[in-house]
Amino acid sequence: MLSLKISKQLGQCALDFHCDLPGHGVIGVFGVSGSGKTSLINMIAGLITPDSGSITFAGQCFFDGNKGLNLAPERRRIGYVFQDARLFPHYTVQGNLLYGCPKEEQDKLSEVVELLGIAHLLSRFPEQLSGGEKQRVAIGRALLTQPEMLLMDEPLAALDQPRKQELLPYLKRIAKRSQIPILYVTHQQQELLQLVDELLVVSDGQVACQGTLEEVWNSPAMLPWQQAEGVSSLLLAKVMQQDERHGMTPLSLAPECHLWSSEVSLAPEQQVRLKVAAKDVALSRSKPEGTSMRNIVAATITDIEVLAQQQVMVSLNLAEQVIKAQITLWAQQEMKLQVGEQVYALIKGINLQGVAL
Amino acid sequence: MLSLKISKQLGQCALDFHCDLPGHGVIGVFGVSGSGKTSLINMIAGLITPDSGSITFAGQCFFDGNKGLNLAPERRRIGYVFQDARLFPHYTVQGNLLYGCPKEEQDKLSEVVELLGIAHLLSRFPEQLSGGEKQRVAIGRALLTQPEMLLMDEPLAALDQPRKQELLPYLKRIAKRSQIPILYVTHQQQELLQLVDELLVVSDGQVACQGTLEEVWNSPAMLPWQQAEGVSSLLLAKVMQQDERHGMTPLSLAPECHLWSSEVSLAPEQQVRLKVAAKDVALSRSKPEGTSMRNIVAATITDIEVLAQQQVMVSLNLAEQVIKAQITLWAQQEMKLQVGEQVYALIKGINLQGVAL
Amino acid sequence: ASVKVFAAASLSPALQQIIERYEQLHDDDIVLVSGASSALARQVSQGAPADIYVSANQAWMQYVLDNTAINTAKSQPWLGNQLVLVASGPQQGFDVTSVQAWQAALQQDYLAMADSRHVPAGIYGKQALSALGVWSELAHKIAASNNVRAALALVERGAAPLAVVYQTDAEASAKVHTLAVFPKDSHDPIIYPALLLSETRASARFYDFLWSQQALATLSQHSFEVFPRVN
Amino acid sequence: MLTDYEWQALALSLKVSSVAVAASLPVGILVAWVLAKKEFWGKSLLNSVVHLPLVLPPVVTGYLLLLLFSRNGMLGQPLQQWFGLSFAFSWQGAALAAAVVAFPLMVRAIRQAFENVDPKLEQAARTLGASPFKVFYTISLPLVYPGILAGMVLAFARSLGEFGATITFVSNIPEQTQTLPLAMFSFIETPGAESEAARLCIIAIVLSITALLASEWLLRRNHQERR
Amino acid sequence: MLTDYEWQALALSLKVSSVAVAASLPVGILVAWVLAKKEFWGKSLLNSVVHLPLVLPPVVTGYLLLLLFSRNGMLGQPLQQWFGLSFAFSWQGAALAAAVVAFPLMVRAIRQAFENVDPKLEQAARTLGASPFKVFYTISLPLVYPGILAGMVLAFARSLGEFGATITFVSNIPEQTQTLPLAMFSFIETPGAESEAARLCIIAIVLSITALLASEWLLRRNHQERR
Ligand SMILES: Nc1ncnc2c1ncn2[C@@H]1O[C@H](COP(=O)(O)OP(=O)(O)OP(=O)(O)O)[C@@H](O)[C@H]1O
Ligand SMILES: Nc1ncnc2c1ncn2[C@@H]1O[C@H](COP(=O)(O)OP(=O)(O)OP(=O)(O)O)[C@@H](O)[C@H]1O
Ligand code: MOO
Ligand SMILES: [Mg+2]
Ligand SMILES: [Mg+2]
Repeated sequence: MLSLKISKQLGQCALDFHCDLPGHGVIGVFGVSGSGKTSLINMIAGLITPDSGSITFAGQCFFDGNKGLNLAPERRRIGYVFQDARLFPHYTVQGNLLYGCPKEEQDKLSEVVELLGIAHLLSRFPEQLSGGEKQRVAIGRALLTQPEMLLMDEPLAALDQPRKQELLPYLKRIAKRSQIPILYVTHQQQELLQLVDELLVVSDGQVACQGTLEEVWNSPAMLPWQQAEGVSSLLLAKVMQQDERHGMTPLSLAPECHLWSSEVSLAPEQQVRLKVAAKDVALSRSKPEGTSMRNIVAATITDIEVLAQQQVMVSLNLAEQVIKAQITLWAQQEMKLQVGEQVYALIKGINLQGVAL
Repeated sequence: MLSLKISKQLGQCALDFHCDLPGHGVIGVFGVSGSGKTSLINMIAGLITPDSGSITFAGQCFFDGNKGLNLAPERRRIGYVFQDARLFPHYTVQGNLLYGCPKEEQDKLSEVVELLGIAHLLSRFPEQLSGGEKQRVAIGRALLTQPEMLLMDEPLAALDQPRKQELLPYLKRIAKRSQIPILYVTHQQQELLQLVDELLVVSDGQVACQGTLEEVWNSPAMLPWQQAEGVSSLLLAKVMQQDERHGMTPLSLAPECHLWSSEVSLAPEQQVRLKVAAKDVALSRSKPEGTSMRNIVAATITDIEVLAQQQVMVSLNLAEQVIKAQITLWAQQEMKLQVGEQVYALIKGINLQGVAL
Repeated sequence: ASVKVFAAASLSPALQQIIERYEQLHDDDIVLVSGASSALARQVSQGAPADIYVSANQAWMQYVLDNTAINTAKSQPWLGNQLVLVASGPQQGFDVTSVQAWQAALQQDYLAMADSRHVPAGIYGKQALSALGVWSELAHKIAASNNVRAALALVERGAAPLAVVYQTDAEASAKVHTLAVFPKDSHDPIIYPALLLSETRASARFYDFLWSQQALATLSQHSFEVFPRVN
Repeated sequence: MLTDYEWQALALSLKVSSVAVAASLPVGILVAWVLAKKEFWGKSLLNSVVHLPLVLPPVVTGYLLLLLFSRNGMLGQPLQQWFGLSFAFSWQGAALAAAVVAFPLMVRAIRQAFENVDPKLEQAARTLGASPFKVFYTISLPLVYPGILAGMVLAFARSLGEFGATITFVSNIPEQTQTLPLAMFSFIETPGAESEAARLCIIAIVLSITALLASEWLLRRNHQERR
Repeated sequence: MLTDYEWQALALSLKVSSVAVAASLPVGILVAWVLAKKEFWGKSLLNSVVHLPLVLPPVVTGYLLLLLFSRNGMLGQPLQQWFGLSFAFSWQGAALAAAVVAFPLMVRAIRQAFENVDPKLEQAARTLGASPFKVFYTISLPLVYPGILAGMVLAFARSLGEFGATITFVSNIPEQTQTLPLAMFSFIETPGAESEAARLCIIAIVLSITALLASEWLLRRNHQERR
């Protein structure tokens, strides 16, 4: 458990964080640029000293303004992965990896090297690495210090799209295997979906919202992003047995209610997270026949909200989860949709990609 | 007209460009990282000297290896916007803007300042600007030299998503008003769609493909990106009169064949470009009734290609243009789709955003 | 054994020859340290490992005697010298007592001389010029050097037309000509006292050698006047 | 507070050092720029020559200056004839000696600053239509300002302390060439004048510390101006 | 090729300069680090004190050294009594004089290098569990290696040329304290010995150019190693 109760004045910007974070899992820290994410984790790491308050982690006090206690960064047992890899240019990859690694733990090297796929790089110097490779080494270096918490400050932000794709699986692997809590700073929805369990939204130097990803997703704190990238719903589902004939996988929202996904790599019985873009959901009064759409499910309208640009957001109750459909005002008027009515939601199976938890 | 016929050895990488580019409009230069895009425009700008060959622009010879001719960068009358804005830290914004501006043209300052919305920044120093503001100043600075060609090397790449969105309209404005050719380097599809007329795909230091954006879009040269970001079709359409009742805009592909778009800002009679993601197109044997989908158009199947992961790509002829639908193998088998048959393509109006040319 | 001789700069060519001679005859290793008498005096007083000190005037010798607990009797006058005026080119009949002559010779230029505040050659020079009644006219025309050799170099290089140096220096340099010899009574007698500082046998042996026949021959070659050994 | 004598030496030292720095600055900037930005045959040689006055004992430097610039010297004669310039026994000569001795320090500081100027900015200026010369004086030069300032202060300090080359080249003439160090030296060597020497020493120290602090202040102001 | 006399002076100069550089290096690194990375009351003062030997005429520096380290001096007496160390009139003294005079140059070069070390790397090392001390010697120090090298060469060159402080502090004793510059001086002062002086001058120049070139080569090698 990480308890924060800290305030700090940074130039014009007043930071004031009060929150308790779980002692396990991946905790996303999300917020616009300049909201104080980096400052927050720098205070946790001990690289910035708060003006007052306290930081306690797993029973150990890192900082206490009243007692004048301030543990040095190197004694907090925290691994920190920076946005810029910050590899030491005068050490080889292996030297970097082992920099903070206690002698007796050096046999873990091969494990981490394999986990991150950097065996072939060990004797190179950082100058000879691509951005993605550098970042992998930086992650390995932090892991090898046997930290009790991992802080990652937008570890993918400096990479271009292909490199991001290349690195994400490694992060997922680490998130899954990790025994220690990971604070993961990002402002990419994609990364949140794939990695995060708990989410902390930071805004103007304060905690704007905190909770599980699904809880926070639909909260007002996320509105700015929903507007920018398009509204979406997050559904939790369980993977069922793949259909052998056509290779699609049913994801069960409730008994007797499932959606077909074209994602094939999911193991049965797994919990998955489904992000459904509101623009990908069409509605129909009658059940259409002979279409290519694989998901035609009955749902109840719980809310209709008129948006700008002649558009309408329809919220539906689908097996007790919320799913949103963004349609034109014209369609809504023509179909005479009303709250409480039952309609069919149409979703192309191809647009449904489950993310394993 | 810009005629290139140059080769250059850069370390391990051999560059060899042969092409003629139009003397107007926005010419996209597209390619993976390391393919030689920056090197290409550096050679045009005169910042790198080719090993051999020639560069001729609008009748003027910039470089001729045989004649030993090599025009200095400052005499090529070329505006160059770099990925990193490269503002001069010791000049104010105004000083930066006027740096390369001939005395007699300084009255253009207010025009450019207004175009880029940087009037309130004039007396600041670059250190006090955000990334997006910096880049706008850099663009203004290049414009004010009264160049005869504009080179832009990923002008948005260093910005985060919100800043990108903020800057794109300015670029569009410049592209539209510009009397001079613009070479625009990017590896973002989004930017291509919005800005580019002609496209040059660069791969391994060579021109892999050249033509109008629509021509090149479906060519094999684009395959790597289509795979990464999802296959899509590009349609050319003409804007028709907006429907007053529901505010949607019909985009005409041919007489009697139009698609409804929820984009409202388009002026009638304008040519627009429509990017339709194959995943957003559903197919139906019969014409569905009472659905929220606004676009239900008859089209003829011209090709069916089975993809990996139990998916199928169906190409359709829609008023002599190609539109692609990506559906599940399961749906294709159940619907027994065959080449030559007529089906209905279903597209949510909300997913159709026309980009004005 | 090794003997360190701290001696005024103006002595160095002559002493070098004497040392070479001596080393042919004895096993001792003589190390010559030459510099301005003033600088050497200061060093010796601060404990420099000198076995013998030779000053170009009595004043700096006294300074050393005052600052070390050495018996005054260990110091003896050794050599005498003369003060001369040199120029870079041959000229004739320079009247050192005539202000006009000085002005004509110097014009806008300077008279090179060792620093009259501390360097013996400069101290003698100032005395001589004062006695001849031209100091007040020349005081602001003096280019002061660190030692007498540097003043000589200025004339050798043509930087200054005239310099006040020792006769021995004038004769050692092929590039200067002696214009005039200052009257002996215009300044304190130029006496180089030699001081035996250490008790070692080798030091005493070389100290004695300074008055030897071989040494005297060399010294007179260099135009030094030699005072007889007192004890 | 200060005696006439001290004022004289102080004023002279200031004049000599300032002129030395001011006169050598353009050459220093040029040489530093060439060393930082150009590749040419003999660059190592030029670099070594620039460093020579650092390595050579100042007395030797002064002696070489004397050989070159005295009335019969290789350079002294033509300079005297054609420009009426005479360095011998004048404060100009002291300034020349100071400039030569301080030159390597000045060049090193400025060179380092030039090496840190981002060539990308210079490239950008070229694409904006600036000739190499305009790039130099509108971009490179203002950006090395801190380095130039550092070089100037260093050279000024070194000039203030210059002794060996000065006394050898232009001798010790009150009001003309007797700068603070030369006056100090005379006093040190004169028995009983230690306190005068100490006073001069303190003046020299105060002066150079002032120069150091002034340069730090200028640098800070330059930096703040841009935020 | 070289006479005994020249060998002696050369060997002595090398010994004195090397020892001066080697002995002052640890202090130089420490002072440079403090000046570059720490903020404290009196920092400007420390900086000024470090620069003093640059500003003071070497002769005065030598004189002050003599006052402090002579047999009766404030430091000379206890050093002699307790450690049997005697600087006055010995080659150790020459090394001390050279070290003091070259110190500001060494510190400046190293300080600048420390200022250029990215504090982000040092922070990263802290988060990897390194104590400030470990950070210093595993990260900061190796990264300022080029600056240290530059500082060493500069100090070495300055030591090779050191004259005023040496002759004042330890006199000009052949085989003991007569380094190349002092030997050169003696010859210059001897009428007719110009050619000997010139030979020594050339030896000094060759020596220091060799040092400069060697440092450039070392730097280049260090840089290439990492690619
Ligand atoms: N040393 C400082 N002095 C003054 N202001 C600072 C300092 N460090 C940070 N700030 C300000 O504090 C605020 C929070 O900065 P912080 O770097 O924590 O934001 P962030 O959320 O990490 O942003 P980004 O997404 O851009 O990394 C910003 O407004 C920033 O300008
Ligand atoms: N100075 C150089 N020396 C050696 N190789 C170079 C040099 N400059 C570029 N290269 C190589 O030339 C190739 C093309 O580089 P270039 O910068 O033109 O690519 P790019 O297409 O602009 O890439 P990006 O999208 O990353 O900007 C790369 O493989 C690069 O490593
Ligand atoms: O020989 Mo001296 O001590 O320069 O007058
Ligand atoms: Mg941040
Ligand atoms: Mg590029």
